[in-house]
Amino acid sequence: MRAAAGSRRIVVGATINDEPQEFLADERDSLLEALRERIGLTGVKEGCNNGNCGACTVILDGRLVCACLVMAAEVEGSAITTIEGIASSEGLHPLQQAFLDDAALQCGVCTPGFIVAAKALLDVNPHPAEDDVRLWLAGNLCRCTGYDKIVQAVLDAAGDGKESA
Amino acid sequence: MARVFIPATLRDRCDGRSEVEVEGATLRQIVENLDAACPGIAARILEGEAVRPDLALAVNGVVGAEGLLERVPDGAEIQIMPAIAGGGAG
Amino acid sequence: MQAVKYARPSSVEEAVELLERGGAGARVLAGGTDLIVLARERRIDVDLLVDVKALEPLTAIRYDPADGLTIGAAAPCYRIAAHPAVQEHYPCLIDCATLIGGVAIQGRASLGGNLCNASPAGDGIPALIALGTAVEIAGPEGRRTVAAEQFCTGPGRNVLGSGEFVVALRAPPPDGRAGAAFRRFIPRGEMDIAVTNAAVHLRFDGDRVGDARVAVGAVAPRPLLVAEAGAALAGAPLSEATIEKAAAAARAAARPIDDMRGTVKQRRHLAGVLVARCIRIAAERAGVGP
Amino acid sequence: MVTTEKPYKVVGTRPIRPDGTDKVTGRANYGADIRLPGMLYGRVKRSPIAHGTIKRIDASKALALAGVRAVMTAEDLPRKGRREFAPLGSVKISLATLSGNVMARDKVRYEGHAVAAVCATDPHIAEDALELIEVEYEELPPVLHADEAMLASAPLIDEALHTREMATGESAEEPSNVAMHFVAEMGDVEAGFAEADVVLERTFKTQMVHQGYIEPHNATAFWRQDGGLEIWCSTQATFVMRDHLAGLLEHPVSQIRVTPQEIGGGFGGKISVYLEPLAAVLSRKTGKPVKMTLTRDEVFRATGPTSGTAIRVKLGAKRDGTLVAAAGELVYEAGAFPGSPVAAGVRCIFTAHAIPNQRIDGYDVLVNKPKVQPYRAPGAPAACFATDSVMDELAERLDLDPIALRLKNAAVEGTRSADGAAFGVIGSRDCLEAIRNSPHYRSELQGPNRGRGVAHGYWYNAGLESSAYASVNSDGTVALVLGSPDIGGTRASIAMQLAETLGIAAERVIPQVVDTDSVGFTSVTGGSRTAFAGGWAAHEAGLDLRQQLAARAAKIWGVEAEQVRYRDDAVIVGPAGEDGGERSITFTELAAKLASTGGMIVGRADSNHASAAPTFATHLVDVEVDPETGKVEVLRYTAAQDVGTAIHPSYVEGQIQGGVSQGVGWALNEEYRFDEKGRMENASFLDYRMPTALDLPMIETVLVEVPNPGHPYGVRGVGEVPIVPPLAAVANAVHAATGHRFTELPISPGAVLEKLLPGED
Repeated sequence: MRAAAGSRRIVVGATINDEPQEFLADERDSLLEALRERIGLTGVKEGCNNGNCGACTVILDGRLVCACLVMAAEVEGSAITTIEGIASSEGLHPLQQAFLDDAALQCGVCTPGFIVAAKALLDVNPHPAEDDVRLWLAGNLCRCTGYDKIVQAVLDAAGDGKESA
Repeated sequence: MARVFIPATLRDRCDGRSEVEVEGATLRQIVENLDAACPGIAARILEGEAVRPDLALAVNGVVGAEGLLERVPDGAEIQIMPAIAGGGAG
Repeated sequence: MQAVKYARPSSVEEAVELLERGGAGARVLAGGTDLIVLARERRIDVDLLVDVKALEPLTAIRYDPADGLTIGAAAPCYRIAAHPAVQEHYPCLIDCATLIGGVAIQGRASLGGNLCNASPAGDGIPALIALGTAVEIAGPEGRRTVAAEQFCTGPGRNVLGSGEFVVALRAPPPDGRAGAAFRRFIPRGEMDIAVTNAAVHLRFDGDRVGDARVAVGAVAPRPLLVAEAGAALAGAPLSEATIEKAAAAARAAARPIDDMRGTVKQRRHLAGVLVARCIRIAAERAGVGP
Repeated sequence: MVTTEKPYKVVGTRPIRPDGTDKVTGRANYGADIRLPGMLYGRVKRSPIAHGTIKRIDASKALALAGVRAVMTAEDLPRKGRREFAPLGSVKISLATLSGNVMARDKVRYEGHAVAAVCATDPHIAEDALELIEVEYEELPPVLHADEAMLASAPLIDEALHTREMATGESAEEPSNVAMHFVAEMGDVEAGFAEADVVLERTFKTQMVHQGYIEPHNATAFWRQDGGLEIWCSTQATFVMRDHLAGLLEHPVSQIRVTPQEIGGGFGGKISVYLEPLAAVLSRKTGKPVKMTLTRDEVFRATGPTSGTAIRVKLGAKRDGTLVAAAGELVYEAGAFPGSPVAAGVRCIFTAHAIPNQRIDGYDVLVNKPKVQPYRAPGAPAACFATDSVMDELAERLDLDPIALRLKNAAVEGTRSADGAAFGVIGSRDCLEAIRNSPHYRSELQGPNRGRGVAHGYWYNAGLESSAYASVNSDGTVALVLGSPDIGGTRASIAMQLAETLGIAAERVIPQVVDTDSVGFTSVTGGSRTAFAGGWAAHEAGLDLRQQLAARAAKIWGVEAEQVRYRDDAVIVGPAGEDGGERSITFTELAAKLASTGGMIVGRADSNHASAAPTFATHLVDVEVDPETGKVEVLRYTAAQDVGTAIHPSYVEGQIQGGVSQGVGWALNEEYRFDEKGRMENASFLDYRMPTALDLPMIETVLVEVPNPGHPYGVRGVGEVPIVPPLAAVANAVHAATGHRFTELPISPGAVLEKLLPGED
């Protein structure tokens, strides 16, 4: 490996949770590092830092991504939704409420990633079957729950959506 | 009177017996009286003023928090067992 | 991750120049799902990331009944899988575009990147080989084209020279009654590297197999086009006997290694199993019963 | 499903957990989320080799890098003696072992062993600095397998280690990699086997597996100029952490405050210290707060796992299935320092069954792999895998239903285990019967390549110290202060027990987990003790409040305290007043009057109860095996467990489902893989294959409630035992599906294919 060279600071402009903002990042920051250490959105969790656990799942320009696999510099001009942007001033998102009602979390560290991923699922498939939920969430690891109550919560949240629609 | 279960590897101190009955209202008295019945056994169980750090004495199957001060009811069973820890479930 | 610079060229020519000037430390950033991990874990030496996602030829997906399918090398898997022409004519690409990583990976990962990464187990590569895909490369000397099966040269190695990068993947147009399929074997249900993978493309002449292309991955230093397996199928109607012959040819061609993801015996066996499974699915997609 | 009705108002209901909203909105603060002004970022330099002596460490180039503030090595930690101990729950742990694992001194004992730590102004710079710390090693041959390590000719990992006979405390003369030998014996095992009509003897192997919590370890330390040391971290045991730091750093306990952050899973792996002493020393050197987090790679290589094991089980039975003798030999890898859970394995291996004659030997063996840590029912799952696989074969041999065989031999009240202890009220038979009566067991499993397996497991549970403070607010709520870090919902289950005691709604108790200066000593969250002991402390604090509230009402009414009673419906009643009616005041009304009648009140409890009762679990699983690929799919799973009283049934179910998931992963795919030099090959979530949502079906639970008579609400620990039976249950199901016995884990597709394709190459 070559000797470490100092890296540059860069300014990145992006819309984060509906707020346009500019933030200072290191040129080698991942989006995960920038969100957590530079912006303070620590609801985005680091579980593995190589795209295998889904704890850092965010929505980038409408697509689900692992924030650890995106460079901060790449999000210039993009729109990002993190777990902090899921609830509104009116209250919790139906998925968040379903996770609470169904006891779909234990330690809670994977929960933000699951909720963001599940939201992206319901955005494209409002009434998924159990297998759809399991397949969609296969990129998110949970070690506490055995997934049972998480899958149930997503199905329940989808059901709520149907009733209120 | 309490019934002390002697682990296999300590039975050489107790003429091969697997159980020994001794008097005592606390674990300290039990160990002292056990040593009288099975000379040398206390030295194997204690380290300084306390039970060896890797051993535990159970009264009726339960390892208490009071060490040698633990009360021993009449007719109790005492087991000498390795001290072991749990894991955690979350 | 070591210190890196980030560049976002606005033309193919600018990208070529950046890569050429940057030398070995300059890398093309497409989906980043492999590159960023390799760089972060310092398994490769990289000091310049050339983000090609602003380049239209690298992100576009086009279909023309005469020219076939052109997939920009940086087009993410989810866009490939959602493209109507891919869904209609190239379901084999959907097989792999929906299998590479989970949903969040598919939001970024590209088939071009998967090919360039040149992993022996890359899940995008056998399908590209089976489909007869041409890989369009831009470089300091202009454009050139390489067949997908010629592109990888060993684990993590490919034919790209200094300043070169892949612009697009061109799959030929559907040719009469044809079908293709990709399958892989992984120990879990998702989120795994293939122990073995395979893809098969079949073109039928009447009830006979006119032409067959069989590719297997993770059984050699690079994904293989197994000509003997194709030959075993071509010229005769599909039967259990020809399927088994093709599977046997795939097993024979396999030169796998023992590693933590699988054994020689297991991989060789799976090459046959997966090739047979792909043949059946490809035939079904072509509308030919087994 | 829950099998019983309970006479409670709060216990047994399913309120929303108090910390839930913060966790579903991303606001909850986990250890790595902390940011302090001027904070530095630390990283650990680790050994690339599994065994070697450290010849030289040169940090000068790292220290010269702009932004680097300090480097530390083992020289910055006090040297600890082998027989200096620090408390860890009911056991004590050698400070020399702790210190040696935290940072290598003179010798590295496993790949990933910490050799130095560095801190810098930016995490990237700290990472750059790692490559600039030069370490020179003299490589030694690694010892990677317990059987090799036990040979007299094996290279010694620790020249000063002599095998210690557990019962006698005596050490062998020659040094050895075998740290301890345990023996448990009951009856006459030779005579027992002589009596048997059938004797089966089999040997089983399992590999190291990791707890697999999603949150990597982290610690932030600030060593103040006045000597006060502040620690923020994700730990299962704040007070244990404090005491261990005091021992390791030779710093007074009174000068250390550990503030628990939310913890992203532990399963036993977040009890031990790793980063905290390093962050503390780096902070002392720099005068700045230092945050350290592990990468996932480091988590795999240098924390956890639990032991790889080799277990020999011999069972003797009469023709009717009655077990008459059992012998077991358990060899557990300790990793690079003593301390495998083999003693617990010895304690658990035959205890679910009543067997009159037993002899069990256990060996704690050093190998050049990471030092093992507790993992959910430590030591028991591998032991159950061995015993219940042989039980399955025995049932087959004797043509008995596998549950009937276990029922015939089930431990009941009064049954003794090999250490002499007799069971009290237990639910062993109840679990077996619950499974036998379940729709799953009564259903017929149809289709080719499918099989059904059953297994029955045991765990003993722990008690230990807990404290609770409960202060009544004027609005009729109660602030409950706890010392147990909440990993899986214990704030809820403890608050519910206080609410039950006070007769108020669960939502009116507001629990908070606080630092070590703010609550009385509270032991580890582990051993399935937290809902048991924390709940008991909360109950006692509630009783204290009831008494004080009654006294206050008496004072208001001008009557004697003895005349006033706190009813279970949260109404305080006293003798008839002037109007002739019974005086009464509700808890809420009285809460509003406290300030003006003598002040607010606080209930307190420091409780230490040893009567944690054992639990049993019977698991039933259907699998399908793909004969072409060897892949095992779990089709259906039902787990019945004696849970004592289910305080919050949803979280009890969650504990069971989580334990099953980990157990299925252990059975089918999870394992540490090392190359011949002892380097871990699969240190990522990609290649260490934990189950994903696609790998599991819904997991049915049957909560069998056999209340613990030693707890005010009948609580038994529920978190540990669910990981005990799955290994054997899955192996037995795969046997049923394929006809092959799997005596080694994991039963990975490659391993299955190996059996299905014997002739092919």
